[in-house]
Amino acid sequence: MGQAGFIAPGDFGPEDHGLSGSGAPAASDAQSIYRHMLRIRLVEERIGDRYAEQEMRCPTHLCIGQEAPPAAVCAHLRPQDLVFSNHRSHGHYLAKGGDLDAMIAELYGKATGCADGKGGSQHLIDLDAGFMGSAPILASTISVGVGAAWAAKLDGLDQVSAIFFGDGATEEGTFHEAMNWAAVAKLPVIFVCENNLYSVHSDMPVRQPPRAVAALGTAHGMPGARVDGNDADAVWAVAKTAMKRAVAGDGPSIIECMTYRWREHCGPNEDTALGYRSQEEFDAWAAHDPLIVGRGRVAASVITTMTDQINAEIDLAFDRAIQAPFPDARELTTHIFPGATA
Amino acid sequence: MGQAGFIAPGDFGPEDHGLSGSGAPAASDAQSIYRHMLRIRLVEERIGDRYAEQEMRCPTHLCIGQEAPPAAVCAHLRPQDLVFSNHRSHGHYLAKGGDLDAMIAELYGKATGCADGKGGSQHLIDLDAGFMGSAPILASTISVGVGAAWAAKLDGLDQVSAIFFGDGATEEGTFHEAMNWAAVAKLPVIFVCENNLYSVHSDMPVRQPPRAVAALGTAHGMPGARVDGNDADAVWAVAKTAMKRAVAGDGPSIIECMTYRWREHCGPNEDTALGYRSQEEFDAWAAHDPLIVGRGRVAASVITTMTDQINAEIDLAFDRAIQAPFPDARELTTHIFPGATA
Amino acid sequence: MTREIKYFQAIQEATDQAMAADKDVLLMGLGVPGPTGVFGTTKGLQEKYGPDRVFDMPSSENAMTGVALGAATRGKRPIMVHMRVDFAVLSLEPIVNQAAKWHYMYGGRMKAPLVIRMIIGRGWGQGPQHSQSLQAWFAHTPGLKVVMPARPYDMKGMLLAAVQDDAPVIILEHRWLYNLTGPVPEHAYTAPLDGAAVIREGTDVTIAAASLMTIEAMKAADVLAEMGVSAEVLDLRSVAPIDALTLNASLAKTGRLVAADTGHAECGVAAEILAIAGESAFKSLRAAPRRVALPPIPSPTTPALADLYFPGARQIAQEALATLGRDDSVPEDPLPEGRRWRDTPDPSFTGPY
Amino acid sequence: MTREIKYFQAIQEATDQAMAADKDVLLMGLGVPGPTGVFGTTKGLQEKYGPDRVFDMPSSENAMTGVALGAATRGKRPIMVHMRVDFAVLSLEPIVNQAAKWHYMYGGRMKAPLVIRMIIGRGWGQGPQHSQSLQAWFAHTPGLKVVMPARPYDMKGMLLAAVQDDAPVIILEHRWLYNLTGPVPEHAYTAPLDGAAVIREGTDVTIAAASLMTIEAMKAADVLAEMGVSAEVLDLRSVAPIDALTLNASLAKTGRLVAADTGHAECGVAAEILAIAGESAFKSLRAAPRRVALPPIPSPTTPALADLYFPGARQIAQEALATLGRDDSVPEDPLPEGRRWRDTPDPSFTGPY
Ligand SMILES: Cc1ncc(C[n+]2csc(CCOP(=O)(O)OP(=O)(O)O)c2C)c(N)n1
Ligand SMILES: Cc1ncc(C[n+]2csc(CCOP(=O)(O)OP(=O)(O)O)c2C)c(N)n1
Ligand SMILES: [Mg+2]
Ligand SMILES: [Mg+2]
Repeated sequence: MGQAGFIAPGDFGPEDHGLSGSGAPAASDAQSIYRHMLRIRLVEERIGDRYAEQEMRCPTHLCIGQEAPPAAVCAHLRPQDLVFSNHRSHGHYLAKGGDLDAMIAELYGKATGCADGKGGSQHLIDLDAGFMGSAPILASTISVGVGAAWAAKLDGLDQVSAIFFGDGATEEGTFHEAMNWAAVAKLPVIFVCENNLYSVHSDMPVRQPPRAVAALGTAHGMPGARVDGNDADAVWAVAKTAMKRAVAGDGPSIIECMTYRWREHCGPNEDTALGYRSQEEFDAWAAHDPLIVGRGRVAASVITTMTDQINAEIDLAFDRAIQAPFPDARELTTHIFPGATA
Repeated sequence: MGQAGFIAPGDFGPEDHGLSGSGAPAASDAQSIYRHMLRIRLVEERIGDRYAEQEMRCPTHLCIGQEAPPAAVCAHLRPQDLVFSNHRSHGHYLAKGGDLDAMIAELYGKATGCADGKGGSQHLIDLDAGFMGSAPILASTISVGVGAAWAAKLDGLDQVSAIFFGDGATEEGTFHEAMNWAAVAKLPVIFVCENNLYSVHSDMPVRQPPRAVAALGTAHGMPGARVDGNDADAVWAVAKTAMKRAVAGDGPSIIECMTYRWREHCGPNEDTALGYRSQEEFDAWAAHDPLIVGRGRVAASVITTMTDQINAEIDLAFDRAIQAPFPDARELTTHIFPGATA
Repeated sequence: MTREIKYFQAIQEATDQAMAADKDVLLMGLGVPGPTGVFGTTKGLQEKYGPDRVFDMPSSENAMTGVALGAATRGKRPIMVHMRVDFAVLSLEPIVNQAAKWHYMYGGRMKAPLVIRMIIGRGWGQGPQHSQSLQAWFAHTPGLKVVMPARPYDMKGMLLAAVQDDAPVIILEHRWLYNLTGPVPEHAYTAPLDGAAVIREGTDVTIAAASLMTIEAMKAADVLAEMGVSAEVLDLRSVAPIDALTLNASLAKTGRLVAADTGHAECGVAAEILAIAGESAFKSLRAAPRRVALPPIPSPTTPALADLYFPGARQIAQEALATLGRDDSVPEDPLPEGRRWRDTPDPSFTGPY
Repeated sequence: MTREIKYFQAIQEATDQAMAADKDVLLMGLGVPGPTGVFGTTKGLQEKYGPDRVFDMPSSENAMTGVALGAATRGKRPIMVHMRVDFAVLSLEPIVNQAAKWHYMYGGRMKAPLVIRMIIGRGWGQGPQHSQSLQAWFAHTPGLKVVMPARPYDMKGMLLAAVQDDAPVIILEHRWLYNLTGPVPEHAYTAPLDGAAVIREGTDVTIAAASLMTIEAMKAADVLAEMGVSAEVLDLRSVAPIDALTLNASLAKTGRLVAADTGHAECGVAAEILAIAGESAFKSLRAAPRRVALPPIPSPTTPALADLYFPGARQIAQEALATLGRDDSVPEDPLPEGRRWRDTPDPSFTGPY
C-alpha cells in the first residue's frame, strides 16, 4: 500500500468534453433537489446508526457525501424515465422516487421488501418509480440500461435511461462496449459516473491513466462533462443538456461527477484509520459537503421542517420494516422461473 | 443488409492523435519491407490457389491486400521483441520471421507444423522468432501481449510487444481494459489496428461511431495515429515513433492502419458477389495495392529476382508440408498438461 | 404427408414466424443481417422485418447480452445468435449473474424473456477455440432453460416455445445438424422445452443423448440391432431440466444406460444423466452405466487427431455392448470412396466453415 | 507439536514463502495491497516484496487475466486473486479459451503457470451475485487443475504446489473456512494437487466432499456416529482431477455414497462423483448414491431464506441415513444462545462482508 494522497475537491476541476451546462434550477427545483439530498443523507445515516444492531444482514454501501448526483440528475427525469444503478444504490433509488418503506424492509430481509427480501441492499428495485434495479457486479447494469433505452427507441417512447456507476466501473470492458453501442444506435441514455476517487481502497493512479472519465465520451462518440459532483447546481446544469439531447433523439451523453464517499466502502463506519486515504483529504471533502454547498438556496427554517418531516418518515419506515414478517419458507422456491410458481 | 457503400482509400485520411511519424525508411530498409510484403502476398496467394484441394483443412484468413502493416511495423522490431496476433495471422508471423515450412505444415495439419498440427492457421506460433502466438477469439491476445510487456518491464528487459488486431476487435471490452492498463503501467507496447473497414461482412457504421480507432488512444492515456495502411512508408514512420517511445520507457502507442482485405473473410475466394461491399470499392483499393504503392522504391529487376526466390521457397515449403507425416495418434493425449506426458 | 426441410431452415422458419406473430421479437447477432445469414438461419429476415428488428451488432458479446436483457425487461423478446459457443463465453456474466437471476432476485418483479442461440462448431479444423460444447455450464445455472434439439421438428417448435417463454432460454445448435432433413409442419407450433422423447424403442439398453449425439445414437442403435441388441434411444431435447421421469421409465425397462453428450464428460451433461440414474433409478440398473463424451483434452485442429477426438455411433454402440458384458468390438463405419477424414458432416461441406 | 494457524494465515504464509523462494512469483488482484489485504491473505506482502511484484489492478477481470497469462508465458508465475467467484465470471474467456488450452494448442511450446484464487462467498446476505460456487465450470474444462482445499495444511501445501506447477491452477477458497484452525508446519512444503484423502475412516457409508463440505461432512460423521452409523469421510481436495481410485477403494468398503459439494447439483461436482461411482464402482454400490448440493435456485439474500438454502452437516447425515434405508430424521443443531440465524460461520463475523 502506497502513501495515502491528498486530493482536494477542486483538484479535478470542471472539464467540458462537448457537453456544456445550461442554466440553473429555479428556486423551487433547487429546494426539491435539496430535500432529496437531505432525505438520502438522513436515511443513510439512520441505516449507519442501526447497522450495528445486526438486523440488516446484507452488504450495504452507503452514499453519504454523494447525494448531489442522484438528486440533481433525477430532478430532470420524468416518471416514465428509467434509472439503473449499482451497489451504492440507495441514493439513486430514493431520488427516483423508490418506496422508502420497501427499501428499508428489503435491508431487513423482510417479506415486505422491494424484492421480497431476496435481493437486499444490493438489489433494490421499484418498477412503479422507474427504478429498474441495481446490481453489485461492477458495470453490469450499464449495458442493461442501454438495452432499455433501445427498447424505448424502438417503441418510439419518450423515455430516457439514466445509468449510475462509479469510477471503478469504467475499468470494466462492458462499460466501453455499452458506450460504443449507445453511440452507434444514438440512444436516449445519460451515463452518470460518480467519481469518488476510490474503488474500495484503491486510488485512481493504480487503476487509470490521468485523464477525465468524461473524456471517454469523446472516444465513444458522445459528449461529456466533468463537474463538481458535490455541487447539485453544477450537476443539474450538465444533466439538463444531456437530458435535452436524449429527449431530442441526439443520443447519449456522459457526466462525470467528482465526489467523495464519507463512510467505509461497505458498511456503516468511517475508515480513514485504515490509511488508504488521509484524514486531511476526508476533512477537505467533508467541508465541501453537498448539503453545505446547496444550502444557500434554501431557507434554514425550511431545512429544519424538512428534517423533521423526513425523520418522521424514516422512523415509520424502520418501525414497519422491523415489525414486518420474514418471507415464508415457501418463498425459497418461488419465482425461479416466471409463471412457474405463484 | 443495407446497400453496400463505397469508401475509397483516401476517405479516412491520416489523423494525428499525438503520435507523429518520423522520417522514412532508408533504401535498403524499404527494399526489405517490400520483400516482406511480396513474400506475404505470394504465400497467401499460393495458399489461396491450393486451398480448394481440401488438404488444408482449417479455417484460414488470408491477408492479401493488408501486407504493409506487418511488414512496416516488424521492420522496427528486433529479434528480442515480441509479436501477438489474431485470426488473420500469416502476415504477422512471416514478417516477424516465423518459419515458413512450419507454417505451411501447420495448415496441412502435419506433425512438422509449428504447433504440431494441433493449432492450424488460427494458432500459429514461433517462439524462436518472437512470434508469441495467434488466436481467433477476437481481441483475446491483446491483453496477453500487454502481459508479456509487463513481464519484460519487470525484468528490465529491452523488449517491445507489438500486438496486431482488426477494427472489429476494438469493439471488445477487453481491448479497452488492456489499453487502460498498458497506459497505467506505462508498458512497452505498440497496438496495431489493421482497420480494413469490415468485420466479416459488417461495415463500420453498424459497429462503431464515426471516430478514428486511433482516437481511442487519447481516451486511454496514450498517443495514436491513423495512417494509410497500404503505404508501408507511412506505417513505418509512425511505428518508428511508437517504437522509440516503447524503448525509451515512455509507454504504449496505438497505430491505426487503414487497409483492405481482398479475399473473403475466411477462405480463398473473392467475395464482392456477396453484395456487402461493392466492386467499385474493391477496385479502388486494389488499385491502391500496397505492392504498387511501395514499388517506387525498389527496382523492377530486383522485384523479379525476389519473386523467383520467394516462389522457390514456397514451392519447397508446400512440398515438404505435403510429404510430412500427420501426427501420430499418441499426440492426441500429449501436452495436455506441461510435464505430464512427453 | 408432412413437408421435409433442413434443420437450418427450421430455425429460419421458426424465427420468421415468431417475428411475424409478435412485433416485440427482435433478432440480433454478429452477421445476422449479412449475406450468409448465420448459415442460412437468419436469411431474408432483415429484408422482411427491417433493420430495427433484425440487426448486426459490434463484437461486444458481453454488453450486447446486457442490451438484450435490458430490452427484454422492457417487453421485448430478443433472440441473440452466436456463431460459436466459444464466443458466448464472453457473455457469461450477463447471462449467468444477471439474466438467469433477475426474476428471482427481484422477487418476481423482473422478467428476462430472451433467447440465446449458440452454435457448436466441429470439423474442418475448428480446433480448440471454435468447437467447445459448453451446455453443462448453462445447465449448472439455476434460472436458465437449456435445450439442444436434435431434429428439425423439435428445433422449430422449441425455438418458437423459447421465444414465448418468459425465462431466458439457451439453445445450443450443433453445426453438423444444420443439413439434416426431417418432417416439419409449415404452421407455427410449439414443442415443450422440458421433456425427453423416446425416439426408438428397445429393451436391452437405454441410450440417452441430445443434439448431434441423438443422431449418432440412432445410428448406433442400427448397428446394435445388427449385433442382436435392442437399444432404446432417448432424445433428451432439454438438458436443463433433464426429464428424469422418462429416463427412469426407460431404465425400468432396459436396466442399462449409456449417456452420450457432445461436451466433456467431467461435470458434464453425461455425468448428470448418470447421477440422476444412480439416485433415482438405482434399483433398475443392472450394469454399470457408461458415458460417451469428449475426452478431457482441448479440441485438436488437424483432422488426423480430430478424427480420434470426437466420439460417435461406434463408441456409443461399443459402450452399449459393454453394459451387456460383451467385449466384441464394433467396427468403424468405412469411409465413403474418396474421403479420407471424418471431419465434415457430409461431402457438401468443403470448408472453411 | 505442529503449530496451529488459521486457513487465511496459511494462504498468506504460502504466498509469502512462494514469493521469497522465487522472484518470478507475482501477486495481483483488486485490493491485494490494500489495508485489509483480501481478508488477511495478502497482508504485508507489498511492503515485503514491493509494488512491482504485489499490486492492485483496475476492475478489469478479463484483460488482467490475459495480462497474467502473458506474463506467465514470459516466465512469471502470477497469483491472481478474486474476492468472489462471481467476479471471475468476467474472466472465463482468457481462463478457459486461452490459458487452459495454450499448452496443448501450441503443441507444448507454451506454458501458462498461473494460479487463480477465487473466494466463494456465503452468508450475511451475500445473495445471488456474491455466493456462487462455480468449481464445476472449471472442472469441466480440460487443461485446468482445480483444487478446493478444506484444511489449513492442505491450503498452504497446495498453494505452494500450484505456484510451482506449470499448468494453470484454479484454487477455490470458501470464505467460511478462513477462520478455521489447523496444524500447519512453518517451513515451505507442497501437497499434491491431485489426490483425495480419507480423513476419517468408517465402514457404513462414504461421504465424499470438498472445501467447506468436508468440514460439514466431519460434523455429519460425528452425528452419524451417535446414531450408530460409521461414516468414512473422503476429502477430495482436488475436483479436477477427482481421485477415483481413492473413492472406489472407499466404496469397496462401505458400498454407500453421499457426495457433498458447495455448488449446484446439476452438472456439478457431486454429479461427477456419482457418475464416477456408477461407472467404476457399480459393483460396490449397495444403495442409491445421494447428492448434497445447492438446490437449483439463485442464492437468496435474506437470512430467513438463506438458512434454508445452504445444506450442511444435517443434510449430509440425513442422506447418509437414507443410503442405509433409515428414515429417522437428523435433528437440526440448536443455535447457540443469542443467535437467530445461521448466516455467519461464527459469532466473530459481524458483517458486512
Ligand atoms: C466485477 C466486479 N469486480 C469486483 C467487484 C468488487 N467491488 C465491489 S464495489 C467495488 C468498487 C467499485 O468502485 P466504484 O465503481 O468507483 O464505486 P464506489 O464503490 O466507489 O462507489 C469493487 C471493486 C465487483 N463487485 N464486481
Ligand atoms: C469473440 C469473438 N466474436 C466473434 C468472432 C467471429 N469473428 C471472427 S473474425 C471476425 C471479424 C473480425 O473483424 P476484424 O477484427 O476487423 O478483423 P478482420 O477479419 O477484418 O481482419 C469475427 C466477428 C470471434 N472470432 N470471436
Ligand atoms: Mg469509486
Ligand atoms: Mg476488419
